Amino acid sequence: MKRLKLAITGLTACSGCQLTLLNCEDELPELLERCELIYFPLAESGDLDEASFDAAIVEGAVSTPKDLELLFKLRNASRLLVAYGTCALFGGVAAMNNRVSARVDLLQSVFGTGNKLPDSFPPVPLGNFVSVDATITGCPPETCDIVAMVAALAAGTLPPAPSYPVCTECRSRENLCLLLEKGQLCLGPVVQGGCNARCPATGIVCEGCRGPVREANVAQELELLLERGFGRDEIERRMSRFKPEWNYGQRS
Amino acid sequence: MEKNFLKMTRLVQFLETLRLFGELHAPTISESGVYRFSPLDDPAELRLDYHRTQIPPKKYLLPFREEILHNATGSYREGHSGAKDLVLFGVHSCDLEGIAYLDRVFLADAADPGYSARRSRLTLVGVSCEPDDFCFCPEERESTACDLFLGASGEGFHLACHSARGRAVVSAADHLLEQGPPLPPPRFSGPCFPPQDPELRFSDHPLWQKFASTCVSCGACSVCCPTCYCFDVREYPTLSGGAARIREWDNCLFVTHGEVAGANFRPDRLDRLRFRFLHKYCGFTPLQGISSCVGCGRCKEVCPVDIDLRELTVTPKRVQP
Amino acid sequence: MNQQPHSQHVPFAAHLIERRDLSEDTALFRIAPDEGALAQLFSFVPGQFVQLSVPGAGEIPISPADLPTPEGTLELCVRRVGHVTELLHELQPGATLGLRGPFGSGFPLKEMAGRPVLLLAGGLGIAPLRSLLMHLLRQRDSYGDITLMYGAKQPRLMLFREELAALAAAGGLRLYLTVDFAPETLDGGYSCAVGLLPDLLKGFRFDAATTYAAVCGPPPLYRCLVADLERAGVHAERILLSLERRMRCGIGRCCHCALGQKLCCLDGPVFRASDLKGIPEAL
Amino acid sequence: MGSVVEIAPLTRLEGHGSVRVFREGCRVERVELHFDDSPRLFEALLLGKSYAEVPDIVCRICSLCSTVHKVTALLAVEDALGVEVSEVTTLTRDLMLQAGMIQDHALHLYCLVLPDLLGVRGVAELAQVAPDLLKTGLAVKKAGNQILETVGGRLIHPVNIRLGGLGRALGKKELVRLRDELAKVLPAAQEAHRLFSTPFPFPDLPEPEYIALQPADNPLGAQLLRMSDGSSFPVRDYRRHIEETVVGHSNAKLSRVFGKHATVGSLARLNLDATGLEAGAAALFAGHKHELAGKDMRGNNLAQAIEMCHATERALRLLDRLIELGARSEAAAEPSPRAGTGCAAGEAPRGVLIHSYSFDGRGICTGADVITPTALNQGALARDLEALARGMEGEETSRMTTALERLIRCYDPCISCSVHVLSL
Ligand SMILES: Cc1cc2nc3c(=O)[nH]c(=O)nc-3n(C[C@H](O)[C@H](O)[C@H](O)COP(=O)(O)OP(=O)(O)OC[C@H]3O[C@@H](n4cnc5c(N)ncnc54)[C@H](O)[C@@H]3O)c2cc1C
Ligand code: SF4
Ligand code: SF4
Ligand code: SF4
Repeated sequence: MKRLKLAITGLTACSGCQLTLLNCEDELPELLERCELIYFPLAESGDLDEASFDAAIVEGAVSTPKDLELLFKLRNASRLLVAYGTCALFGGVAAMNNRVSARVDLLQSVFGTGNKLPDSFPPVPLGNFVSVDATITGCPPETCDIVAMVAALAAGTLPPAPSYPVCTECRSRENLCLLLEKGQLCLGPVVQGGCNARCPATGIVCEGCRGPVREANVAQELELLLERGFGRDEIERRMSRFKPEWNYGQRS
Repeated sequence: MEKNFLKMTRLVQFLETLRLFGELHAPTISESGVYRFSPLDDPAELRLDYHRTQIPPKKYLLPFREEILHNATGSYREGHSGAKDLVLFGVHSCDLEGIAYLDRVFLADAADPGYSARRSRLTLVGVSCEPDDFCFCPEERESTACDLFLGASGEGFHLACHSARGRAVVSAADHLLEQGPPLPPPRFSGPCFPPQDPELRFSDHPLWQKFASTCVSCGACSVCCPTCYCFDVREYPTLSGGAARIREWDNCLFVTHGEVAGANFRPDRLDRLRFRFLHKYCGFTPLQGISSCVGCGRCKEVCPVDIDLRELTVTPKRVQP
Repeated sequence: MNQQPHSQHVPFAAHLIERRDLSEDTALFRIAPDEGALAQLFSFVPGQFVQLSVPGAGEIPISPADLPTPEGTLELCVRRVGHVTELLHELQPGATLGLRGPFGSGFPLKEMAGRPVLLLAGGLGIAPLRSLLMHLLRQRDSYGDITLMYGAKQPRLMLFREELAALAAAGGLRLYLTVDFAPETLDGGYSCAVGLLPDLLKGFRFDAATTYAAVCGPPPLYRCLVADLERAGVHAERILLSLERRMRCGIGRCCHCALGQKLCCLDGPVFRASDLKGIPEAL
Repeated sequence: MGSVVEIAPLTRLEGHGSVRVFREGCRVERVELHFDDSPRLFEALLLGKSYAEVPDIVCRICSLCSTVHKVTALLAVEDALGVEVSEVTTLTRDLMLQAGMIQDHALHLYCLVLPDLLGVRGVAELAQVAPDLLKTGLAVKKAGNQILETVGGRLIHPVNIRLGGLGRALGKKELVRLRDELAKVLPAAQEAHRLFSTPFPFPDLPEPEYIALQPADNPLGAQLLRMSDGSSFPVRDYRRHIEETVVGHSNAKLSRVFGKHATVGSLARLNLDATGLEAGAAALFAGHKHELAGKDMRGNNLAQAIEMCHATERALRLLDRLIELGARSEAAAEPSPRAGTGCAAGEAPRGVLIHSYSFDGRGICTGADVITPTALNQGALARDLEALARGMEGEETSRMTTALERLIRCYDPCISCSVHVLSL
């Protein structure tokens, strides 16, 4: 069997997505057999020069010129580019204030006003700069999703992605509905499922780490939350934790 | 006179007898306060005062997600059905009718292998219930779609057998039973919401618009419905080079439900609500003309925006637009 | 339950013998189903569909483009549109596929016997109609006039052009080809009109009172063709449409393919126009 | 003529970094350490967020240490709001910290350091040359991960540990299963030290100035930072003693403690106070004392191996205690917002971590500081790199770069973390 040539790396991120791959302890030996990890700085020495890949799996948002340079290199060098994780797909936590504060103010509040500031810009998804062929969502993503992705890539295809909200799985695993029964700020109805409703299963609201589900009725969710007494700014703050921009008027 | 009465005080012993017929599952309450069917390790956990479980017993017959086929060597093989002897105790009439409906779908010609394997090893013990505000039941009901039904009565339960397995249970529990007054005939069995006129879905009822704009497509109504069974099938390559085909509950309220290459036959939420109406209350081939609403009240209870499609069947004057 | 493969649920193996490109996105796949599958296919009626599995990608409904051959092969004409079809198009001869079926109802051949048949195909709709055509021509004497009107977007998207021309030349088939857009240069020695299928139909003189019309194409085509045919005098009961829906099981369980209260996989995919009246979402 | 040797990117560690060695002939002029991760500016992002949101957001600083970030953030917020938590909550958080330590040390030792010892590129080759060792390492890691997954509700960025308590109480069955799984890998955790006991043979480095939290046996209640020169100060006063400067070539700021480059991490912890070690680990430490006491960072991998054993033993003890207490579902204490500042410190796998937050009367965050171990270590690391490079003047360049990389892996830096530092 031909081995899949992979690049796995991260841009502006916490490495959680890449670590998720290393957390597939049971599958790792088999995975290493199927794939050649040509570029995977987190776990492998080696460099990018002259290499070409069947797929590049990229975690993180783009927020520095170096990120961008690496991203372009990977795009040029690989047949498929996979946006891996919420940061890569929507900007993620680092982007949460993109719409409400200027980058330079944020930088100065951390690095001080007198100092030379790092060369960086507001974090944005990979898709803002290059074409993305496949996506894995989640902060961090589920281990089964990355295994399925690698297996599919090795088979010459992509894994079919289901598209239902967190509520679907949440109800199916017989969690208490925190929105209905407890009046909590749960984003389940508008967020892409696939995590088996991890958070509501522990009694904690869905914070929306997997980004919007395909036909999110955002306007109705907003209404539901307003009805339950949450302020508009609080709701927007919570919604933008992983994805700064939402269309609050969207109904389908 | 028959020995057909079980005193409440003997219930625990009766449950032990049921264990002879398989792993015993019954209504319990979870830590967070959700009623569900779960293994009954300790009879003290039994909650016969429940109104409805969040997920109906269909989860035992059609798991949320199931590997139906796998392909290791180039050819497909049936997945493992996971069938084992199971006794489901304390099922209400509505849920029994729900299973009866699913049986008509999945045990019909070319019976579904997984479903039928699990179904054939399932013993159903029904119990009578007290309807609450969410229930759609028009009158008290006693379903016969089970092996054995326990009708609450005074200090205990009347036992009514509806199958050979039910009779086997009763004879195994013979020493626990006593003679009771003769059983009244079952009052009413079957789905409870009458079939509707399919044309109603094209009515200019204002509720259609309202429902379509408020529905969040969370899927809860259908996930929790005892007779919803739409499924999606997806196939995933495995690392070893084979493939696994999984079947997962699908939902007619999702935009993907009617999508084909280049078109969507139900592009708007309104179209999909109509579809749901049609399937629930009018039925599809080969169950056309049969309503599948068994009156359990789950969809109404779990909907975050209070959609109740049955309201559409009330004359428009009487509902607030 | 027995662990034996059950014909309706477990695909039989089928091997890809040959693939031939018909256009940039459509190819003809000749497959050799194994014995179990062939035994099932024995009963195949044109218009029925099979569930084709591409291991690792999934299963899709496909209407065979020909009757099973005596040597035990089957031809499928498949357009590359998405997940499963992409991978199928990557496969090399020798690859193992999976096959279930045939499922659904085919064309009412018995009823059509002795009658003129008008086949109207748009685009990829030629696939199911080709198997019907092959059947009609093989039993040529049992039917009346046979006419095929086939419209494609452009000449290079016209599938089976040479083959259809040869069949027409051999007699027994009246062939009308049309394209939506003006051809670049037309090679081949037969004429090809520029215009839409309904335009062709307008000038066509036939015995509307007895003719059976078999139609397959993209949804918008159905709407105008059915009206035109009815206007020309073909009774809706004799207008046969092959419909396409999303299907997951092929045997009436997954519920995706419903149109009105009917299921495309059980009641169809071939429907009479008369059966679809009152089902606005059907066409 | 001057030349520059560049090692970029630094591999087998978290984040983006590079090293440049400036040479004049074979003489090493200076060494620059670059941490290139884009600052994600968490301290600024947290301003204006509600107290309840802080821990959920801030754990995303780093995935390797998300558990300890979350726990420390919870402690700091609870400190600010005056929230007391139950014994079960404390035990559970402690358990999470140990599990985080197990999985992180196992990952670093078996997947990132072991390739150096065996002379291979990384995990992939490791799977070929030493599949059994890799499997052992993965098994240890998995046992830690299972705890994080089950107890935390998610392996990375755990959700079940929350302000005031826990989301879902753990069932006895689950706890017993976790304990059994963990007990299975105890022997491997006890043996690991053998693999990492000889430091690589390159010139000695300057003697480090260790710093760690005290008391060592109470990871959730540590109040004091102690240094190897004997000085100490309360965590609360960290601002007065830790100073930071922005260096032009790195996106991380450089920290000094009492004007010195401090070293934090496993070796620092063991050197400063080994009394908190569990029995098995204590015995290992006693056996290896000569290799660890007062030694430079090359001993850190060995110290990590001993700590991995300690964390396993401690986690087993905590699990036993939790099983004994029985599953108790208790409502999390609901904090009520009030104005104030809270501060907490924890020992991350890589060393001391400090979180500090201020809130206004509505519970809205008005100030946030995070000091991470890698930020603290950065100065010492740069210093050691330079010393190492100097000590190897005249040696083959590739030998030198290899040694530099290995030294960096001894520090086990986490670069995403390093760019989060005290605001000035
Ligand atoms: C009875 C019948 C006969 C058919 N005969 C042929 C044929 O002879 N030749 C041919 O090329 N195609 C035929 N089709 C269409 C073919 O089934 C679809 O093109 C195919 O399923 C697309 O699958 P995919 O995985 O490649 O695309 P996907 O990636 O799944 O889908 C692309 C789009 O197609 C939709 N889709 C998914 N499943 C189906 C489905 N079963 N039918 C239609 N769209 C679907 C998806 O929702 C998506 O919008 C037939 C369909 C039916 C129902
Ligand atoms: S998506 Fe989450 S886990 Fe992944 S890199 Fe971003 S912050 Fe980390
Ligand atoms: S708890 Fe949240 S995710 Fe679960 S059903 Fe309720 S709203 Fe949906
Ligand atoms: S429940 Fe929500 S926040 Fe939790 S893992 Fe799923 S998508 Fe993410």
